[in-house]
Amino acid sequence: MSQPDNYNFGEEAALLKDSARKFFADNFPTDKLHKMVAADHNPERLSACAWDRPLWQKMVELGWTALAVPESVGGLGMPVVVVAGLVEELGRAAFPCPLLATLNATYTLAACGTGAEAALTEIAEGMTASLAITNRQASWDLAATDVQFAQGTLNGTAWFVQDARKVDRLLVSARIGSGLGLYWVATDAAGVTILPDAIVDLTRDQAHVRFDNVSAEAVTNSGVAALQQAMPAIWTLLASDIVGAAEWQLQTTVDYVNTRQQFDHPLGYFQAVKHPLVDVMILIDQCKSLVYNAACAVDTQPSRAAEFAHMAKASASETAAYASGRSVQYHGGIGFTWECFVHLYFKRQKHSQLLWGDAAWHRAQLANILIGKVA
Amino acid sequence: MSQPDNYNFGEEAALLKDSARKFFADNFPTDKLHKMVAADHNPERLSACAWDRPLWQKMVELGWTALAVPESVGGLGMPVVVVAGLVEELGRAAFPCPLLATLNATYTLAACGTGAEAALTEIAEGMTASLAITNRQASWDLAATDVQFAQGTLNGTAWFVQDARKVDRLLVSARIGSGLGLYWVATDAAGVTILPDAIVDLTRDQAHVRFDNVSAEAVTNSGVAALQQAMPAIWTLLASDIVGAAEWQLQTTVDYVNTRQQFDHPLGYFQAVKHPLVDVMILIDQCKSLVYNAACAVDTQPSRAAEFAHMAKASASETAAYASGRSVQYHGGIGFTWECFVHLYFKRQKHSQLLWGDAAWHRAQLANILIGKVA
Amino acid sequence: MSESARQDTPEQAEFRQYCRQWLQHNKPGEPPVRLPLSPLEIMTTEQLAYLRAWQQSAYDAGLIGCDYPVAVGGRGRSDCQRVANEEMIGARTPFLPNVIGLGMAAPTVFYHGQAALKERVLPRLFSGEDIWCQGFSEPGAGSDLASVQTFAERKGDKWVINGHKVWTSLAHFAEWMIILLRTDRAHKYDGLSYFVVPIRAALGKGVTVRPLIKITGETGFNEVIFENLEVEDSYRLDEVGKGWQVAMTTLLHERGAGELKTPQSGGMKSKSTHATNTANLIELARTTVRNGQPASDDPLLRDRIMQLVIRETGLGQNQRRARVSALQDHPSRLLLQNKLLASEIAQDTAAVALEVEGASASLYLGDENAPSGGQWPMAYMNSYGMTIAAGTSEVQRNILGERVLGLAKSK
Amino acid sequence: MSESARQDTPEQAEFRQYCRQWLQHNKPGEPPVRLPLSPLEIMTTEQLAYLRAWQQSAYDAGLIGCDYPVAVGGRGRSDCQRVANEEMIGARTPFLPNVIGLGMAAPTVFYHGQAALKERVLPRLFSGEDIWCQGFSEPGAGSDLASVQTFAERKGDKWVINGHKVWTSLAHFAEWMIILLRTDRAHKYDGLSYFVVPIRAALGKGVTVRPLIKITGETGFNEVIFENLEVEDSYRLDEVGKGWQVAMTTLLHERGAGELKTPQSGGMKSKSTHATNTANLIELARTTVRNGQPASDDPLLRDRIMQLVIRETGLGQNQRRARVSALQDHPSRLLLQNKLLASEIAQDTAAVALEVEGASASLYLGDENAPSGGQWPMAYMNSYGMTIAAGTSEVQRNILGERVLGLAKSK
Repeated sequence: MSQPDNYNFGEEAALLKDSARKFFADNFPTDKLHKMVAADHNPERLSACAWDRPLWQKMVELGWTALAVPESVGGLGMPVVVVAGLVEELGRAAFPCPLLATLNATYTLAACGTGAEAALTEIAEGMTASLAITNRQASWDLAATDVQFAQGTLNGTAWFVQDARKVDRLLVSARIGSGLGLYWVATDAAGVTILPDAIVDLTRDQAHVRFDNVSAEAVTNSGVAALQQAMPAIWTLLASDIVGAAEWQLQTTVDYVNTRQQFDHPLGYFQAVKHPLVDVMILIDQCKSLVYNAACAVDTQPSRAAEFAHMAKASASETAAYASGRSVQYHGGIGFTWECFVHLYFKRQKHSQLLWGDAAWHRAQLANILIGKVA
Repeated sequence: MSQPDNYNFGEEAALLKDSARKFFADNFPTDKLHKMVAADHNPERLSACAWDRPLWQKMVELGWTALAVPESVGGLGMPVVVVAGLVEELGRAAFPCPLLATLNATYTLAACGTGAEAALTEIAEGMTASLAITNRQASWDLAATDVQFAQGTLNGTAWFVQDARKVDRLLVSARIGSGLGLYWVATDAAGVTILPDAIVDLTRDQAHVRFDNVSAEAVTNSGVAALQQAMPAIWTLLASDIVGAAEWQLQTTVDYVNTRQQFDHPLGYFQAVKHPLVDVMILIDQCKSLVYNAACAVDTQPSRAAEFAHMAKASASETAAYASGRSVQYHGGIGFTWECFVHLYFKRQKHSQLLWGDAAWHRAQLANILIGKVA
Repeated sequence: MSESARQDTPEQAEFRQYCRQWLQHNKPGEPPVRLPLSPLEIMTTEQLAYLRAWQQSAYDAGLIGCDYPVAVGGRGRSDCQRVANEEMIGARTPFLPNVIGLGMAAPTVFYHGQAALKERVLPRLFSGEDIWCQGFSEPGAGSDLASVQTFAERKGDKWVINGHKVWTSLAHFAEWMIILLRTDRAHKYDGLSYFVVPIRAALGKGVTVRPLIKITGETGFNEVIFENLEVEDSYRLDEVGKGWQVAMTTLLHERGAGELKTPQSGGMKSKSTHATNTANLIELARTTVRNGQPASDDPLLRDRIMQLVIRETGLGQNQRRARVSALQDHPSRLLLQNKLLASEIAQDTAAVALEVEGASASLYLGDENAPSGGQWPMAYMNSYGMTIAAGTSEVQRNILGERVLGLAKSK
Repeated sequence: MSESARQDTPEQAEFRQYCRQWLQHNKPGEPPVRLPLSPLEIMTTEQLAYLRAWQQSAYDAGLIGCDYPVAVGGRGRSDCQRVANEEMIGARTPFLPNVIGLGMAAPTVFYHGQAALKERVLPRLFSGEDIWCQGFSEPGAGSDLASVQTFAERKGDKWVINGHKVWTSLAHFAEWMIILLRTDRAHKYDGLSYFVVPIRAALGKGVTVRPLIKITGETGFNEVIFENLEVEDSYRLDEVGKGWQVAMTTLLHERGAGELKTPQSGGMKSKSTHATNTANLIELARTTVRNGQPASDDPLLRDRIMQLVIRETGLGQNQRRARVSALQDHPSRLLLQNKLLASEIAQDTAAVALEVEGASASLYLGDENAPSGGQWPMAYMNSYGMTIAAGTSEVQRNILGERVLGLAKSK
């Protein structure tokens, strides 16, 4: 089955994307972001979790957290291309909030069948959530977890939980016998301890979460299958966030090199600056095209969703690395200072680059699909 | 054991290198090379074998083929650093001749012990030779061969034999039982059929050689050990040839972009041309430094010879590819024509790049040494 | 039913049906000769005859130039060439030989030529009876196109042309040449004028065509020398001194960014043709044994091949996204990348293929043992033609940096 | 016995013996505090005190500045600093804190300062009693150093300085600053003059030092603002208007290409310091489990790590070959590559380390679970300081292309 030429990116999608861009531009310009998250520069600082909760509430009221929730359980049931457009703008603003985390949980729950309806309803009503499915080694093998489920309780630790301190719920993966179950747990439930990580990225928080005899019920006992179905959307949306952030990096750097004069010319006059910035643009466009292709595949061509999503995230990880490096390099001395905004995106992108699989990992998965696994 | 700071590259070595450069500059300028090897442009041409045999005889009389032959058997017993200097100049001239082939055979024979003395004596007396040790797949596993030895005769085919039509002798590897033997065979011996390959490179010839009941005696029956000992020198010398050729490519391209005017400036004014040419220079210097380090290791630090030679050839293969691409690109339209000289080096370098292991293969071997084999 | 079909206007839908039916019965059979990789590499008259016959029949059937007015040999349809192209390519037809005529000369003559000229030359251009070539580059004018020196001197209502053009593909078969000439040495850009020149008629009488040999050993390019060639003023396109603006129309359509969609067919499988793409690269890796294992099992090669697959797919998706305005910040940002990306992806694809082949990459067309018949080393060498011709990759990056990103002009 | 030792002159041989013995008994013990990665990152007075004590004792023993004449605090030896450096580094001593003083200020003052000035400032510079900093860059003068605007106006036998310098490492500890000033606005290069300025004495009285925070969160750099600071004319180096030439002496020695060898010690192992090199990268890969296997088993990572090993080894061999004239075509071709290569290799090494760490690369210094204590992400960020400061990589490539390859000057 082939995809619609226009990705089904119609009126509605364009409208939402534009209004989101306007929303962040009006309410959360970068200087505000910097003031909020860059207060403490001490390199040995513990993790902070600074974010604009009232503004986030506005986003919830706009229904952005319910976009991906099926209509059957009170959500808006929007296609992934629409959501990708919103997330691209989120990335452009580098806005600290649990939107991606909640969307990731939503797509996973949506793949869990009837057992997830209660949880999805909570999200439709404005609850936020994050996936707690990664082990200490951050293996991207979906069956890997350091949490066990037995006698109705969860025990163990989930690592690299994104925006853990901003969310109400966790969707936890745990070994149950030889299988993998997914569990819906409140972050304030008895036995749940959130241990914040001190991370480089100032626009997100991250934690490892300990579970001590946390009583829970399985949303599904076929966790791997559910995650497999959800990951293409999850990879694609992170790639979309990266694209938006990279576009910010490109435009900000272009503006700087057009004003900054050296040797009687703006820096942008010099091909040593001009051509690499063109290569940044080329990477961004490649990635953006692959993002909407992947999103559209999730919506209309599930048989190829994983293939295209691997392309999107592999491309995004390369884009994040290159765009970040060039943005600091071409800002020169000023770009190396804390007061300049570029490091906020530099750090967010480095975080995104390595999250949910780096470029090489996604290409290896892609090769398994296109060439076949190595015997 | 550590190496001498100056690689033992002394007076004598410098003198030989300079005289070699002068020899080629005086006797075989590039236009002469082009006239000799580029006569037939038909892409479906069969392999030619055009070379200046009289000039080669002069080189033999100068003793260059005997440089690496041990003094004990009438050679000059020069260290590899000295030979590397000569070969760098050979590469700079892209001179078609069996010097590298003969040196490769020499180093292999020198690792064979007493059984090789007769053969080495022939080389000391001016005979030329080439290795016939590669199988159809061009596996670089030294034990791989498509030739068998049984009842005193060789049968099978050796592939990718370099300059086969220019040499008097072949050093053939053949399976004998579970081992590998090396055999010294005259190219005009009964049962030896040289089947020329139609190759891209105009400055070398290459053939596969069929052996039908060719009677031969083993120079050694520990062929793998002998080849293992010889390969570091062989890899290093090919890398040195590449360095010389790359320096020709760099200087020729620099001269062109300094004269060619576009947009009211010489091309070299533009950083899009200037900076990549600097990167070519950087690769050449990296490679050249690694070549003399490897050569010196073969001479004085055998325990690390393989390690450093892998570095040299890996670096050389990258240098060959990049320098070649830039030399054609920055010559623009004219560089894309047969009449322009750059394609002669472009093709020689592509050949050298993939011969005796490409960059990735050498890095994989290097990793096995520095990190250890993967269990 | 394809998505584009689903979005057809009534006219397009009806026309699509017609194209399909016609192609079912009229698609030509296997070529009697080895076809070149592209029209620009046509070397023999046999090749040309076969391809020309195809273009003629497709034109007669109304599949070529159908969006042009009837008066100039078109069919006066609206946005139907796209449909014809989709159907011809879908039917895996041979490509059209008169590629420069259809893609560059036709729209330029149409927008800038006098009525009489259009009516005279365009029908035979569409039908393929007249092959066209392009006279832009000169030994001294490559990236800096506006520095052309070939001069046209006015003599009454005629012009006398003297000079030297290079890289003129198909000139050895061409009746006509579109040519950028200097008519005023005092002004660089405003001193240029644009003509069409009947070169075949003038061979030996003021026009000499000499083949240029590529580094691959192939011919196909030419240099064309003009010595006191007289042409009529009616062959001039647009006003004297407006040559640069006319050339922009040519380049715009060459880039596929012009108003008029270029007629395109192709896709015919032929064992002798060999496209430089990742599908063929993967096939090569599968069938190559390298250091004892299938090259397609080598993790490093798998990674590099996937990098190329991603770039290739990204380029295709760029072209798709270029049609969705809501997903673009700048109108020509994607289109202007096409040539640069296509040529560099092809170059890198061929380079990886040579590494897959290893030592066997030394074997060329004439060698019976050469993998893929030696096509990959040839493709690698030819890729430099792509990164050099029609605006080097360096010039392309300038254009993108200046026109799209708005960075200060380098020169 | 090392090869360099084998080539010692008698004086060097005797001096080498002396250094060895002295170091055996006087090499300082483990530092009481966490040492920074380089002198430029000294943040606390405790760190400074420990390092300063080491420099003082090494100076008193005659291991620092020993090639300078006795009159200016040296020992009048010939080419013995190289020997002392080899022995100090061989003995794994701490590094010397007064790095800008020793490497840049000392040779510049020595070649361009008046006798009285040299005799006054150099001994305390060598001993480390006076820390020096450098005032070259300004907000408006980065790559284009000659565009400095900080102005010195003549007032009798004094100069009055106003302006703003940035990236002045160690300024918060420094007694003295070498400074490039504009004394004539009409001429870009010839309008510059070079001074030494006693900034510590003037703190609060015309000089303000403010810390700059790096993207890593570390301090160490400063900005220095001058408001009507008066300095004596005797602090001027060389003639008025010759500042650019004097600055070249500074930069030449910074690059290690100067006459006088810079005193260097270092190599002391300290768990808290962490060098950005491939040895540490390989160690990291060995100890990191990634997608279920040791990262050092991953063929792609092995390949990328080997690429870095080759570049790192190549750089080392460049420096070795730079001393063998027969193996060079151009005197400064290798030396001029050092800074560019070292900074880019460090950057790429750190980047690969982050990929080895995977998601754990998100963990920073303050996180108890961070691999290598979070040093790799910090090293990666700091690497941009290296590719930007002291001539960006872009400027370095210009210099190499123009001075070594002889390509036309970009500007």
